Amino acid sequence: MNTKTEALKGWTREQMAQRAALDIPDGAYVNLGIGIPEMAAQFVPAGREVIYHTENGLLGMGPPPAVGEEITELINAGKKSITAIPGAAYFHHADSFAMIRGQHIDICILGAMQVSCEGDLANWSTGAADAIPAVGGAMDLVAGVKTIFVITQHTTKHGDPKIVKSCSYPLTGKGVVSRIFTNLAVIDVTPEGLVLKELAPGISFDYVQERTEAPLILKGNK
Amino acid sequence: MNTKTEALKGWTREQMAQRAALDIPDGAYVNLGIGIPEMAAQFVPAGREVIYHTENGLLGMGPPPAVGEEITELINAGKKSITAIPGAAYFHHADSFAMIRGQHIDICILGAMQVSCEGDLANWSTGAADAIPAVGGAMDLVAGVKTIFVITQHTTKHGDPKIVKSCSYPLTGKGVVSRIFTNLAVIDVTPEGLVLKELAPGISFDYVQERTEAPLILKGNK
Amino acid sequence: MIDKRIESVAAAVADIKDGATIMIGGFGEAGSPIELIHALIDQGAKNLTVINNNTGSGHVGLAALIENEQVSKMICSFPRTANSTVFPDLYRRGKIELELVPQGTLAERIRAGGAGIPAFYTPTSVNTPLAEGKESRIFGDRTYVMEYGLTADFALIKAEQADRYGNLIYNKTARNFGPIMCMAANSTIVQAGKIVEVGAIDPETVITPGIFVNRITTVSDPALESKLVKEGRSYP
Amino acid sequence: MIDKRIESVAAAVADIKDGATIMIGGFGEAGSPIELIHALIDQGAKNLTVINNNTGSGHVGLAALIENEQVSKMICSFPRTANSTVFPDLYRRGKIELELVPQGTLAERIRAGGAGIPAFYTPTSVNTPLAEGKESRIFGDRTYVMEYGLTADFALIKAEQADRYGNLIYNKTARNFGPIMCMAANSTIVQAGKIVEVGAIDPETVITPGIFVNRITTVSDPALESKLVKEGRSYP
Repeated sequence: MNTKTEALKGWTREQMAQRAALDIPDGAYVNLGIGIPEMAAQFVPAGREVIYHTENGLLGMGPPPAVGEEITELINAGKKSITAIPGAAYFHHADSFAMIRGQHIDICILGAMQVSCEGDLANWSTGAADAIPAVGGAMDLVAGVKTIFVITQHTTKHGDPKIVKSCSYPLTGKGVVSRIFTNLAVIDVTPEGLVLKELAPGISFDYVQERTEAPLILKGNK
Repeated sequence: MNTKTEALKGWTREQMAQRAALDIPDGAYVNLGIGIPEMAAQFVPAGREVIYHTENGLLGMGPPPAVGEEITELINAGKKSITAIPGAAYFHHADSFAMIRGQHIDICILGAMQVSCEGDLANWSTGAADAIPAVGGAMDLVAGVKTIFVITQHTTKHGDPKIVKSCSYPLTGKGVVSRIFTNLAVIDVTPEGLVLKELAPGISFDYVQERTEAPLILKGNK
Repeated sequence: MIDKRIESVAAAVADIKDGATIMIGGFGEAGSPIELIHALIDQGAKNLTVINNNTGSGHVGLAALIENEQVSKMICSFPRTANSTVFPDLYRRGKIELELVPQGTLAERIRAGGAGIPAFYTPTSVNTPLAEGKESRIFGDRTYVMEYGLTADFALIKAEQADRYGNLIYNKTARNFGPIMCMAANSTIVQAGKIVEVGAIDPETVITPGIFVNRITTVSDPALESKLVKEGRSYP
Repeated sequence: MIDKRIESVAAAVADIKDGATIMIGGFGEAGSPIELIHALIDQGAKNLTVINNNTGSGHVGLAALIENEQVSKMICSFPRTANSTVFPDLYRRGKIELELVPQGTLAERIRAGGAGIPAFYTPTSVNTPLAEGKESRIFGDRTYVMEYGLTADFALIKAEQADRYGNLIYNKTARNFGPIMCMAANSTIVQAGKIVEVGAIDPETVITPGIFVNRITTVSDPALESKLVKEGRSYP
């Protein structure tokens, strides 16, 4: 459909993370997925205090440690070295997922392979016959966290839409996503459909709609 | 049926507790009910190390504190002041009953209103219309602990048998009791029926049988 | 900034409405948030459903809340204890409803509620009157009953120490229902003996992570229920 | 006298039989009981069902146990990670079975197993392929799937400190599955960095009470999986 270089249009990865970070309110308990989502932590506006949860058993995850100061047994869900802030708490896996399933975490930001216009999310498996299925905590997070944000490039490497009418990949959860941050736009999933909330600089509504399988509603136009 | 003074025949309360304590093996995790059962802790033979569980959140319950050294927030399931031994652990109620329900406690010794020849236990309610029903942890204990012992006077204050063919009081659990210690005898609940294992000094088999509604099997006689 | 501190027990319970479901921590006197309960008596909310293991002692704390006719239903495992006369009197007069739940089932239902588990199966109470009317099911060679998770609008909890994030540690067997009630309530209100600086509680020893706590107020010298009962005190 | 200390990792795993179900603690490298796993490789039990969040890295620890063809089935949430090639290879060749379980469901199933809960309902995986073939049920306005408790014959766990009663504390995020696996296994075998005197661990800070632990052995300087993988090491 389109060329690979198109993915570079609009916001960069950092800018996508930064844009998403604007929507994390002061005092929120937040779980960030691997990849672009975890970059959001760096961009939370000054004056907001946010507590990060990592599902392998820590509330109060801090930034990565300085090189040489890594502690092997202090890692995040992506198995990377992290730190713990003052006021942190460690707990076991059942308690950690009680926080998730019990709707105690306010926001989770995840990556996506596909998001549907009804907020269905596919981000764990292509369903390919020879794939090794691996789900981790993704299904628990989308089933339990109060608000699910997705950060994703607007299209695949091959230019195919990732925001679709109906996911062709196996679902992670049905009707779970409330907001999508892409390199091109910020889109809300609403009962009326996908509402375009914001465009990246220099990107037009039509440009986004052409690269989106599901219809977009222009804000203020519905 | 019989007179109240008969209850004094055979073993005293202390001796009943002492006899039961003989059957607590070294290394056992034990939960003791209120009343005569809790007295068993004093009589565990020397050389055995036993860990006491109290369902309100302590493993490693020690003896009562000296007068004046009570700590208001260190109590047992009977809401009496206790101590904690070195090597004790505190935990919350759900974890405490996970120990019970998950069959981690080896022995629980309880009082009884009635025990049937099939090991049914009634010890929480007379079922009287005006009674305030109160169950506490009794049903959890009998459903979860590996071995349930009962310590009870052989008959009621009015001389009625407490070891019966079938409990007339509401059950705490069905088929849960494995051994009964009374003032008159030690009786095992077996698939064949109640087996008389031991008599209190000066008490005859016939004397016990007369005061037991269910038939007793004489050890070695079946 | 996250700061869950509230200036007084009165302010902490101010928005509890008539008809609310309230979990109250404590097993007997240990862990009973007596100042928060008394603040709730002053506040006056009625028609409450209260979840606690017991029904209080004497005429203070939970017993006083019941005596003040603010509680229409108790969910508990053991409604009578030494010095507990208030609940039995009202119950016999048909003035208060009782849902009797085995203690371990009560604890597990609260934990389930907090953990997003709507129902689970337990062997406790099978073949007893307390299993009547409940769904039962065989797994393996054993019968179990289905029990539902319990949640609440509010939890009133007593802790030993807290920080402004809401991290809590408890004192000995006063821990009892606190950690699971904090999980299961929509708004968890804590009276802590002491509020310490963030970072003062070792992350390895936090018992209730702050995410489960909404409001903290300091009660540095809490009343002892047993002492008040012994002195024949009543509240208000 | 209660003394759960065992002289060596080899002695601690000696009685694990072919066909056993084994829970192995750890999330990635953190909390992985690598010396106990290597002892199990030396011991040679086959046809094992292993429950772990992952499938190990490189050719040491859990990956080496799998590579040695001692594992016939994995129950896990995430069988592929960086440097994880052993399991994918065997799986593609049909040499090992996989039961894929969402991570939180895995944790809750283990806790349920340890807590005597045979089954529970969870919203996780509803409307996904992982709910296929599972019983579902509506509570309130939401659909849930029924999941079963998990138990095991053995658990292999890494702890920071232990005492002879089996009380444990862990190190940071190495805690992960340890406490719940200790609850759910018939025999829990622990490698502890240090065995301390009874009483040295504050009763308020014990994470796993000794009742859940059967054997403790000291491994004072455990190997680091990531270091071994980086060096290209393999076991045996």
